[in-house]
Amino acid sequence: MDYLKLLNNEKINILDIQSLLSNESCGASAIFVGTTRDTFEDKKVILLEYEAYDSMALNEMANICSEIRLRWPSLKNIVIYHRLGAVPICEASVVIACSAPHRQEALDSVGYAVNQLKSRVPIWKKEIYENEPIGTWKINKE
Amino acid sequence: MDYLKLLNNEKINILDIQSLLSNESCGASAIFVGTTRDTFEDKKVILLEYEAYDSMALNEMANICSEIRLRWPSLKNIVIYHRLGAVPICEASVVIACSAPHRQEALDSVGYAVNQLKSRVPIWKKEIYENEPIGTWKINKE
Amino acid sequence: MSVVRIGILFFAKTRELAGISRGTFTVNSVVIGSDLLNQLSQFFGLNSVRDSLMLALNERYINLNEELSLCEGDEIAIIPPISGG
Amino acid sequence: MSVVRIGILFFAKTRELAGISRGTFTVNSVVIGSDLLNQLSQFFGLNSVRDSLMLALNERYINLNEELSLCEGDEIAIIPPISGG
Repeated sequence: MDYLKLLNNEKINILDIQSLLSNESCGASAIFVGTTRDTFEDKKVILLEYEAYDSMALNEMANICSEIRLRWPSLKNIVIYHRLGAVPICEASVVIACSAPHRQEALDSVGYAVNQLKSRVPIWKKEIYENEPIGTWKINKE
Repeated sequence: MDYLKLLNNEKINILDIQSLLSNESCGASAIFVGTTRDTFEDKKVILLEYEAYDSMALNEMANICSEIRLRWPSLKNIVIYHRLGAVPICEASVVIACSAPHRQEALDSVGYAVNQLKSRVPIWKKEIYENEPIGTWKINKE
Repeated sequence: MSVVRIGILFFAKTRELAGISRGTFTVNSVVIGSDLLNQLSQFFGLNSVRDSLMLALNERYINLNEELSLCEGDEIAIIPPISGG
Repeated sequence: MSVVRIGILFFAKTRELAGISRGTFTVNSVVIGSDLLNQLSQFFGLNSVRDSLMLALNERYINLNEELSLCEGDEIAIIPPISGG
Protein backbone atom coordinates (compact mmCIF):
# COMPACT_ATOMS: atom_id res chain seq x y z
CA MET A 1 0.00 0.00 0.00
CA ASP A 2 1.01 3.61 -0.58
CA TYR A 3 0.18 6.10 2.15
CA LEU A 4 0.51 9.71 0.99
CA LYS A 5 -0.49 12.72 2.99
CA LEU A 6 -0.05 16.46 3.31
CA LEU A 7 -0.59 17.47 6.93
CA ASN A 8 -1.72 20.98 7.77
CA ASN A 9 -0.32 22.25 11.04
CA GLU A 10 -0.31 18.76 12.47
CA LYS A 11 2.70 16.85 13.76
CA ILE A 12 3.93 13.77 11.90
CA ASN A 13 3.61 10.83 14.28
CA ILE A 14 6.38 8.31 13.74
CA LEU A 15 4.46 5.60 15.59
CA ASP A 16 1.66 5.86 13.01
CA ILE A 17 4.24 5.53 10.27
CA GLN A 18 5.81 2.49 11.85
CA SER A 19 2.44 0.77 12.08
CA LEU A 20 1.62 1.60 8.45
CA LEU A 21 4.92 0.01 7.39
CA SER A 22 4.46 -3.12 9.40
CA ASN A 23 3.93 -6.30 7.41
CA GLU A 24 4.44 -9.87 8.49
CA SER A 25 6.51 -10.72 5.45
CA CYS A 26 8.83 -7.75 5.86
CA GLY A 27 12.18 -7.93 7.53
CA ALA A 28 13.19 -4.32 7.03
CA SER A 29 11.89 -0.79 7.18
CA ALA A 30 13.84 2.31 6.32
CA ILE A 31 12.59 5.68 7.46
CA PHE A 32 13.91 9.08 6.44
CA VAL A 33 12.91 12.01 8.62
CA GLY A 34 13.62 15.54 7.41
CA THR A 35 13.65 18.03 10.26
CA THR A 36 13.77 21.80 10.31
CA ARG A 37 17.11 23.30 11.23
CA ASP A 38 17.77 26.31 13.42
CA THR A 39 20.42 27.98 11.30
CA PHE A 40 21.21 28.80 7.70
CA GLU A 41 24.63 30.27 6.92
CA ASP A 42 24.99 31.61 10.47
CA LYS A 43 21.54 33.19 10.42
CA LYS A 44 19.14 32.07 13.10
CA VAL A 45 15.92 30.67 11.70
CA ILE A 46 12.97 31.68 13.86
CA LEU A 47 10.12 30.36 11.72
CA LEU A 48 9.66 28.00 8.81
CA GLU A 49 6.64 27.66 6.60
CA TYR A 50 5.74 25.26 3.85
CA GLU A 51 3.16 25.62 1.14
CA ALA A 52 2.24 23.17 -1.62
CA TYR A 53 0.34 22.83 -4.83
CA ASP A 54 -1.60 20.18 -2.96
CA SER A 55 -3.28 18.20 -5.71
CA MET A 56 -0.21 18.08 -7.93
CA ALA A 57 2.07 17.34 -4.97
CA LEU A 58 -0.03 14.27 -4.11
CA ASN A 59 0.06 13.21 -7.78
CA GLU A 60 3.82 13.51 -7.93
CA MET A 61 4.15 11.59 -4.67
CA ALA A 62 2.01 8.82 -6.21
CA ASN A 63 4.22 8.87 -9.32
CA ILE A 64 7.31 8.46 -7.16
CA CYS A 65 5.68 5.44 -5.50
CA SER A 66 4.95 3.86 -8.88
CA GLU A 67 8.50 4.44 -10.02
CA ILE A 68 10.15 2.97 -6.95
CA ARG A 69 7.82 -0.04 -7.08
CA LEU A 70 9.01 -0.64 -10.64
CA ARG A 71 12.65 -0.43 -9.57
CA TRP A 72 12.22 -2.40 -6.33
CA PRO A 73 9.29 -4.75 -6.95
CA SER A 74 9.57 -6.42 -3.56
CA LEU A 75 8.57 -3.25 -1.67
CA LYS A 76 5.55 -3.69 0.55
CA ASN A 77 4.37 -0.43 2.07
CA ILE A 78 5.43 3.11 1.25
CA VAL A 79 4.67 6.16 3.36
CA ILE A 80 5.29 9.74 2.24
CA TYR A 81 4.00 12.41 4.62
CA HIS A 82 4.84 16.10 4.25
CA ARG A 83 3.82 18.77 6.68
CA LEU A 84 2.57 22.18 5.50
CA GLY A 85 2.17 25.51 7.25
CA ALA A 86 4.44 26.55 10.11
CA VAL A 87 6.83 23.86 11.30
CA PRO A 88 8.66 24.54 14.58
CA ILE A 89 12.44 24.07 14.67
CA CYS A 90 13.52 20.45 15.23
CA GLU A 91 10.19 18.97 14.21
CA ALA A 92 9.76 16.69 11.21
CA SER A 93 8.71 18.37 7.97
CA VAL A 94 8.77 15.18 5.91
CA VAL A 95 8.88 11.44 6.44
CA ILE A 96 9.57 8.96 3.66
CA ALA A 97 9.55 5.28 4.58
CA CYS A 98 9.46 1.89 2.90
CA SER A 99 9.16 -1.67 4.11
CA ALA A 100 10.56 -4.65 2.21
CA PRO A 101 11.55 -8.26 2.82
CA HIS A 102 15.24 -7.31 2.83
CA ARG A 103 17.18 -4.31 3.96
CA GLN A 104 18.82 -3.20 0.76
CA GLU A 105 15.58 -2.52 -1.12
CA ALA A 106 14.18 -0.63 1.86
CA LEU A 107 17.26 1.58 2.27
CA ASP A 108 17.85 2.19 -1.43
CA SER A 109 14.25 2.97 -2.27
CA VAL A 110 13.96 5.49 0.55
CA GLY A 111 17.14 7.26 -0.56
CA TYR A 112 15.87 7.41 -4.12
CA ALA A 113 12.43 8.63 -3.07
CA VAL A 114 13.91 11.42 -0.94
CA ASN A 115 15.90 12.70 -3.92
CA GLN A 116 12.86 12.50 -6.17
CA LEU A 117 10.65 14.32 -3.69
CA LYS A 118 13.18 17.12 -3.35
CA SER A 119 13.48 17.54 -7.10
CA ARG A 120 9.88 17.35 -8.33
CA VAL A 121 7.13 17.51 -5.71
CA PRO A 122 5.75 21.08 -5.81
CA ILE A 123 6.28 22.15 -2.22
CA TRP A 124 7.98 25.35 -1.10
CA LYS A 125 9.68 26.38 2.10
CA LYS A 126 10.08 29.90 3.42
CA GLU A 127 12.56 30.63 6.17
CA ILE A 128 12.23 33.66 8.40
CA TYR A 129 15.46 34.78 10.09
CA GLU A 130 16.05 36.72 13.25
CA ASN A 131 16.39 40.46 12.53
CA GLU A 132 15.14 40.07 8.96
CA PRO A 133 11.47 40.90 8.56
CA ILE A 134 11.15 39.43 5.05
CA GLY A 135 11.42 35.69 4.66
CA THR A 136 13.44 33.83 2.04
CA TRP A 137 12.00 31.18 -0.27
CA LYS A 138 14.50 28.35 -0.30
CA ILE A 139 15.67 26.39 -3.34
CA ASN A 140 16.62 22.70 -3.16
CA LYS A 141 20.08 22.09 -4.53
CA GLU A 142 20.49 19.31 -7.05
CA MET B 1 26.36 11.13 21.09
CA ASP B 2 26.27 7.38 20.61
CA TYR B 3 23.40 5.50 22.20
CA LEU B 4 23.97 1.74 22.30
CA LYS B 5 21.75 -0.76 24.02
CA LEU B 6 20.86 -4.43 24.23
CA LEU B 7 17.28 -4.76 25.41
CA ASN B 8 16.17 -7.91 27.18
CA ASN B 9 12.58 -8.82 26.47
CA GLU B 10 11.65 -5.19 26.10
CA LYS B 11 10.18 -3.50 23.04
CA ILE B 12 12.21 -0.96 21.09
CA ASN B 13 10.34 2.34 21.26
CA ILE B 14 10.77 4.34 18.08
CA LEU B 15 9.63 7.55 19.78
CA ASP B 16 12.56 7.28 22.19
CA ILE B 17 14.88 6.80 19.24
CA GLN B 18 13.51 9.82 17.44
CA SER B 19 14.06 11.99 20.50
CA LEU B 20 17.62 10.71 20.93
CA LEU B 21 18.34 11.64 17.31
CA SER B 22 16.90 15.09 17.53
CA ASN B 23 19.37 17.93 17.28
CA GLU B 24 18.73 21.54 16.35
CA SER B 25 21.49 21.59 13.77
CA CYS B 26 20.31 18.44 12.03
CA GLY B 27 18.16 18.42 8.96
CA ALA B 28 17.98 14.68 8.49
CA SER B 29 17.55 11.44 10.34
CA ALA B 30 17.66 7.99 8.80
CA ILE B 31 16.27 5.05 10.72
CA PHE B 32 16.58 1.39 9.83
CA VAL B 33 14.22 -1.00 11.58
CA GLY B 34 14.80 -4.75 11.29
CA THR B 35 11.66 -6.72 12.04
CA THR B 36 11.09 -10.41 12.55
CA ARG B 37 9.43 -12.21 9.65
CA ASP B 38 6.78 -14.87 9.80
CA THR B 39 8.21 -17.22 7.18
CA PHE B 40 11.49 -18.69 6.03
CA GLU B 41 11.50 -20.73 2.83
CA ASP B 42 7.79 -21.54 3.18
CA LYS B 43 8.18 -22.63 6.79
CA LYS B 44 6.08 -20.77 9.31
CA VAL B 45 8.17 -19.17 12.05
CA ILE B 46 6.39 -19.41 15.39
CA LEU B 47 9.11 -18.07 17.67
CA LEU B 48 12.33 -16.16 17.35
CA GLU B 49 15.03 -15.77 19.93
CA TYR B 50 18.20 -13.73 20.05
CA GLU B 51 21.23 -14.16 22.25
CA ALA B 52 24.39 -12.09 22.39
CA TYR B 53 27.89 -12.00 23.75
CA ASP B 54 26.73 -8.86 25.48
CA SER B 55 29.96 -7.12 26.42
CA MET B 56 31.66 -7.79 23.10
CA ALA B 57 28.50 -6.89 21.16
CA LEU B 58 28.42 -3.49 22.84
CA ASN B 59 32.15 -3.05 22.10
CA GLU B 60 31.64 -3.88 18.44
CA MET B 61 28.68 -1.51 18.26
CA ALA B 62 30.90 1.23 19.69
CA ASN B 63 33.59 0.38 17.12
CA ILE B 64 31.04 0.72 14.33
CA CYS B 65 30.08 4.15 15.67
CA SER B 66 33.73 5.25 15.68
CA GLU B 67 34.20 4.02 12.13
CA ILE B 68 31.12 5.73 10.71
CA ARG B 69 32.05 8.97 12.48
CA LEU B 70 35.43 8.81 10.74
CA ARG B 71 33.76 8.27 7.36
CA TRP B 72 30.93 10.78 7.90
CA PRO B 73 32.35 13.39 10.31
CA SER B 74 29.21 15.54 10.25
CA LEU B 75 27.08 12.87 11.97
CA LYS B 76 25.44 14.08 15.17
CA ASN B 77 23.69 11.28 17.05
CA ILE B 78 23.85 7.55 16.45
CA VAL B 79 21.48 5.02 17.98
CA ILE B 80 21.98 1.24 17.80
CA TYR B 81 19.49 -0.81 19.81
CA HIS B 82 19.22 -4.58 19.53
CA ARG B 83 16.64 -6.67 21.28
CA LEU B 84 17.52 -10.02 22.89
CA GLY B 85 15.42 -12.95 24.05
CA ALA B 86 12.13 -13.82 22.39
CA VAL B 87 10.94 -11.31 19.80
CA PRO B 88 7.34 -11.72 18.57
CA ILE B 89 6.72 -11.77 14.81
CA CYS B 90 6.49 -8.31 13.24
CA GLU B 91 8.24 -6.55 16.12
CA ALA B 92 11.55 -4.72 15.77
CA SER B 93 14.64 -6.74 16.62
CA VAL B 94 17.08 -3.96 15.75
CA VAL B 95 17.06 -0.23 15.13
CA ILE B 96 20.01 1.65 13.70
CA ALA B 97 19.63 5.39 13.26
CA CYS B 98 21.76 8.46 12.56
CA SER B 99 21.11 12.18 12.45
CA ALA B 100 23.15 14.60 10.35
CA PRO B 101 22.89 18.08 8.88
CA HIS B 102 22.18 16.65 5.42
CA ARG B 103 20.34 13.63 4.16
CA GLN B 104 23.08 11.80 2.30
CA GLU B 105 25.32 11.28 5.33
CA ALA B 106 22.37 10.10 7.40
CA LEU B 107 21.18 7.58 4.80
CA ASP B 108 24.62 6.32 3.80
CA SER B 109 25.90 5.91 7.35
CA VAL B 110 22.84 3.95 8.41
CA GLY B 111 23.17 1.60 5.44
CA TYR B 112 26.83 1.06 6.22
CA ALA B 113 26.19 0.49 9.92
CA VAL B 114 23.49 -2.10 9.20
CA ASN B 115 25.90 -4.09 7.05
CA GLN B 116 28.62 -3.83 9.68
CA LEU B 117 26.29 -4.92 12.47
CA LYS B 118 25.17 -7.95 10.50
CA SER B 119 28.74 -8.99 9.77
CA ARG B 120 30.54 -8.52 13.07
CA VAL B 121 28.39 -7.87 16.15
CA PRO B 122 28.23 -11.20 18.05
CA ILE B 123 24.47 -11.73 18.19
CA TRP B 124 22.67 -14.93 17.18
CA LYS B 125 19.12 -15.65 16.13
CA LYS B 126 17.30 -18.93 16.48
CA GLU B 127 14.10 -19.54 14.56
CA ILE B 128 11.58 -22.12 15.67
CA TYR B 129 9.26 -23.38 12.93
CA GLU B 130 5.80 -24.86 13.12
CA ASN B 131 5.94 -28.67 13.29
CA GLU B 132 9.69 -28.68 13.95
CA PRO B 133 10.57 -29.05 17.61
CA ILE B 134 14.25 -28.15 17.20
CA GLY B 135 15.09 -24.58 16.29
CA THR B 136 17.57 -23.45 13.66
CA TRP B 137 20.42 -21.05 14.31
CA LYS B 138 20.44 -18.61 11.41
CA ILE B 139 23.49 -17.32 9.53
CA ASN B 140 23.67 -13.83 8.03
CA LYS B 141 24.53 -13.91 4.37
CA GLU B 142 27.27 -11.63 3.17
CA MET C 1 -6.45 29.71 -34.46
CA SER C 2 -8.78 29.94 -31.49
CA VAL C 3 -8.24 31.81 -28.27
CA VAL C 4 -8.92 30.22 -24.87
CA ARG C 5 -9.21 31.43 -21.34
CA ILE C 6 -7.11 29.41 -18.88
CA GLY C 7 -6.69 29.49 -15.12
CA ILE C 8 -3.30 30.41 -13.65
CA LEU C 9 -2.04 29.31 -10.22
CA PHE C 10 0.75 31.06 -8.32
CA PHE C 11 2.83 29.71 -5.47
CA ALA C 12 5.53 30.88 -3.08
CA LYS C 13 7.73 33.62 -4.58
CA THR C 14 5.61 34.04 -7.70
CA ARG C 15 2.44 34.30 -5.60
CA GLU C 16 4.07 37.14 -3.69
CA LEU C 17 5.30 38.87 -6.86
CA ALA C 18 1.96 38.53 -8.66
CA GLY C 19 0.06 39.48 -5.53
CA ILE C 20 -2.54 36.78 -6.22
CA SER C 21 -2.76 33.03 -5.90
CA ARG C 22 -5.11 32.51 -8.85
CA GLY C 23 -5.79 34.45 -12.02
CA THR C 24 -7.06 33.94 -15.54
CA PHE C 25 -5.30 34.56 -18.82
CA THR C 26 -6.39 34.59 -22.43
CA VAL C 27 -4.03 33.05 -24.95
CA ASN C 28 -3.93 31.30 -28.33
CA SER C 29 -4.95 27.69 -27.88
CA VAL C 30 -1.77 26.49 -29.65
CA VAL C 31 1.36 27.94 -28.12
CA ILE C 32 4.95 26.94 -27.37
CA GLY C 33 5.54 26.50 -23.62
CA SER C 34 8.31 29.09 -23.43
CA ASP C 35 6.16 31.66 -25.27
CA LEU C 36 3.35 31.10 -22.81
CA LEU C 37 5.78 31.53 -19.92
CA ASN C 38 7.06 34.78 -21.44
CA GLN C 39 3.54 36.17 -21.81
CA LEU C 40 2.61 35.15 -18.26
CA SER C 41 5.81 36.61 -16.79
CA GLN C 42 5.20 39.89 -18.61
CA PHE C 43 1.55 40.12 -17.63
CA PHE C 44 1.88 39.07 -13.97
CA GLY C 45 5.16 40.85 -13.16
CA LEU C 46 7.40 37.81 -12.95
CA ASN C 47 10.16 38.91 -15.32
CA SER C 48 12.74 39.09 -12.54
CA VAL C 49 12.45 35.36 -11.89
CA ARG C 50 11.27 34.17 -15.31
CA ASP C 51 14.32 32.00 -16.03
CA SER C 52 13.86 29.95 -12.86
CA LEU C 53 10.22 29.05 -13.56
CA MET C 54 8.61 25.84 -14.74
CA LEU C 55 5.02 25.34 -15.84
CA ALA C 56 2.55 22.60 -15.08
CA LEU C 57 -0.54 22.01 -17.19
CA ASN C 58 -3.36 20.33 -15.30
CA GLU C 59 -0.94 19.11 -12.63
CA ARG C 60 1.76 17.77 -14.95
CA TYR C 61 5.08 19.40 -15.68
CA ILE C 62 5.44 20.49 -19.29
CA ASN C 63 8.51 20.71 -21.46
CA LEU C 64 8.87 24.41 -22.31
CA ASN C 65 10.15 23.57 -25.80
CA GLU C 66 6.98 21.78 -26.77
CA GLU C 67 3.84 23.07 -28.38
CA LEU C 68 0.79 23.02 -26.15
CA SER C 69 -2.82 22.61 -27.22
CA LEU C 70 -4.80 24.38 -24.57
CA CYS C 71 -8.50 24.01 -23.90
CA GLU C 72 -10.85 26.48 -22.30
CA GLY C 73 -10.57 26.06 -18.53
CA ASP C 74 -7.17 24.36 -18.51
CA GLU C 75 -5.11 25.12 -15.46
CA ILE C 76 -1.53 26.32 -15.74
CA ALA C 77 0.53 26.42 -12.56
CA ILE C 78 3.63 28.58 -12.40
CA ILE C 79 6.20 26.57 -10.48
CA PRO C 80 9.11 28.46 -8.93
CA PRO C 81 12.13 26.44 -7.74
CA ILE C 82 10.85 23.94 -5.22
CA SER C 83 12.14 23.41 -1.70
CA GLY C 84 10.12 20.60 -0.21
CA GLY C 85 11.63 18.02 2.09
CA MET D 1 56.98 -22.61 27.33
CA SER D 2 54.45 -22.06 30.06
CA VAL D 3 50.96 -23.40 30.30
CA VAL D 4 47.96 -21.21 31.18
CA ARG D 5 44.37 -21.79 32.14
CA ILE D 6 41.92 -19.70 30.13
CA GLY D 7 38.17 -19.22 30.25
CA ILE D 8 36.06 -20.35 27.28
CA LEU D 9 32.66 -18.89 26.35
CA PHE D 10 30.13 -20.68 24.16
CA PHE D 11 27.18 -19.19 22.31
CA ALA D 12 24.25 -20.31 20.19
CA LYS D 13 24.98 -23.53 18.26
CA THR D 14 28.33 -24.16 19.98
CA ARG D 15 26.74 -23.63 23.39
CA GLU D 16 24.22 -26.33 22.51
CA LEU D 17 26.89 -28.69 21.14
CA ALA D 18 29.22 -28.22 24.11
CA GLY D 19 26.34 -28.37 26.54
CA ILE D 20 27.78 -25.50 28.57
CA SER D 21 28.05 -21.74 28.24
CA ARG D 22 31.38 -21.40 30.05
CA GLY D 23 34.31 -23.69 30.57
CA THR D 24 38.02 -23.59 31.24
CA PHE D 25 40.87 -24.96 29.18
CA THR D 26 44.56 -25.43 29.75
CA VAL D 27 46.85 -24.64 26.85
CA ASN D 28 50.37 -23.52 25.98
CA SER D 29 50.61 -19.76 26.47
CA VAL D 30 52.01 -19.30 22.97
CA VAL D 31 49.80 -20.87 20.33
CA ILE D 32 48.61 -20.25 16.76
CA GLY D 33 44.91 -19.31 16.65
CA SER D 34 43.94 -22.19 14.39
CA ASP D 35 45.74 -24.71 16.62
CA LEU D 36 43.85 -23.39 19.62
CA LEU D 37 40.58 -23.68 17.71
CA ASN D 38 41.41 -27.28 16.76
CA GLN D 39 42.14 -28.22 20.37
CA LEU D 40 38.96 -26.52 21.61
CA SER D 41 36.82 -28.16 18.91
CA GLN D 42 38.23 -31.56 19.79
CA PHE D 43 37.83 -31.12 23.50
CA PHE D 44 34.35 -29.58 23.53
CA GLY D 45 32.79 -31.64 20.73
CA LEU D 46 32.63 -28.91 18.08
CA ASN D 47 34.36 -30.74 15.22
CA SER D 48 31.18 -30.83 13.11
CA VAL D 49 31.12 -27.00 12.92
CA ARG D 50 34.82 -26.25 13.40
CA ASP D 51 35.32 -24.64 9.98
CA SER D 52 32.59 -22.07 10.55
CA LEU D 53 33.98 -20.81 13.86
CA MET D 54 35.83 -17.67 14.78
CA LEU D 55 37.55 -16.86 18.06
CA ALA D 56 37.59 -13.72 20.14
CA LEU D 57 40.23 -13.06 22.77
CA ASN D 58 39.07 -10.74 25.54
CA GLU D 59 36.24 -9.45 23.34
CA ARG D 60 38.26 -8.89 20.18
CA TYR D 61 38.21 -11.04 17.08
CA ILE D 62 41.53 -12.73 16.41
CA ASN D 63 43.14 -13.71 13.16
CA LEU D 64 43.39 -17.51 13.25
CA ASN D 65 46.72 -17.41 11.38
CA GLU D 66 48.42 -15.40 14.06
CA GLU D 67 50.33 -16.50 17.11
CA LEU D 68 48.65 -15.70 20.40
CA SER D 69 50.34 -14.97 23.70
CA LEU D 70 47.83 -16.03 26.30
CA CYS D 71 47.81 -15.05 29.94
CA GLU D 72 46.28 -16.88 32.85
CA GLY D 73 42.61 -15.92 33.04
CA ASP D 74 42.28 -14.70 29.45
CA GLU D 75 38.85 -15.21 27.98
CA ILE D 76 38.40 -16.93 24.63
CA ALA D 77 34.92 -16.78 23.06
CA ILE D 78 33.99 -19.30 20.39
CA ILE D 79 31.97 -17.37 17.82
CA PRO D 80 29.72 -19.37 15.50
CA PRO D 81 28.34 -17.61 12.38
CA ILE D 82 26.43 -14.58 13.58
CA SER D 83 22.85 -13.69 12.72
CA GLY D 84 22.10 -10.41 14.45
CA GLY D 85 19.96 -7.73 12.86
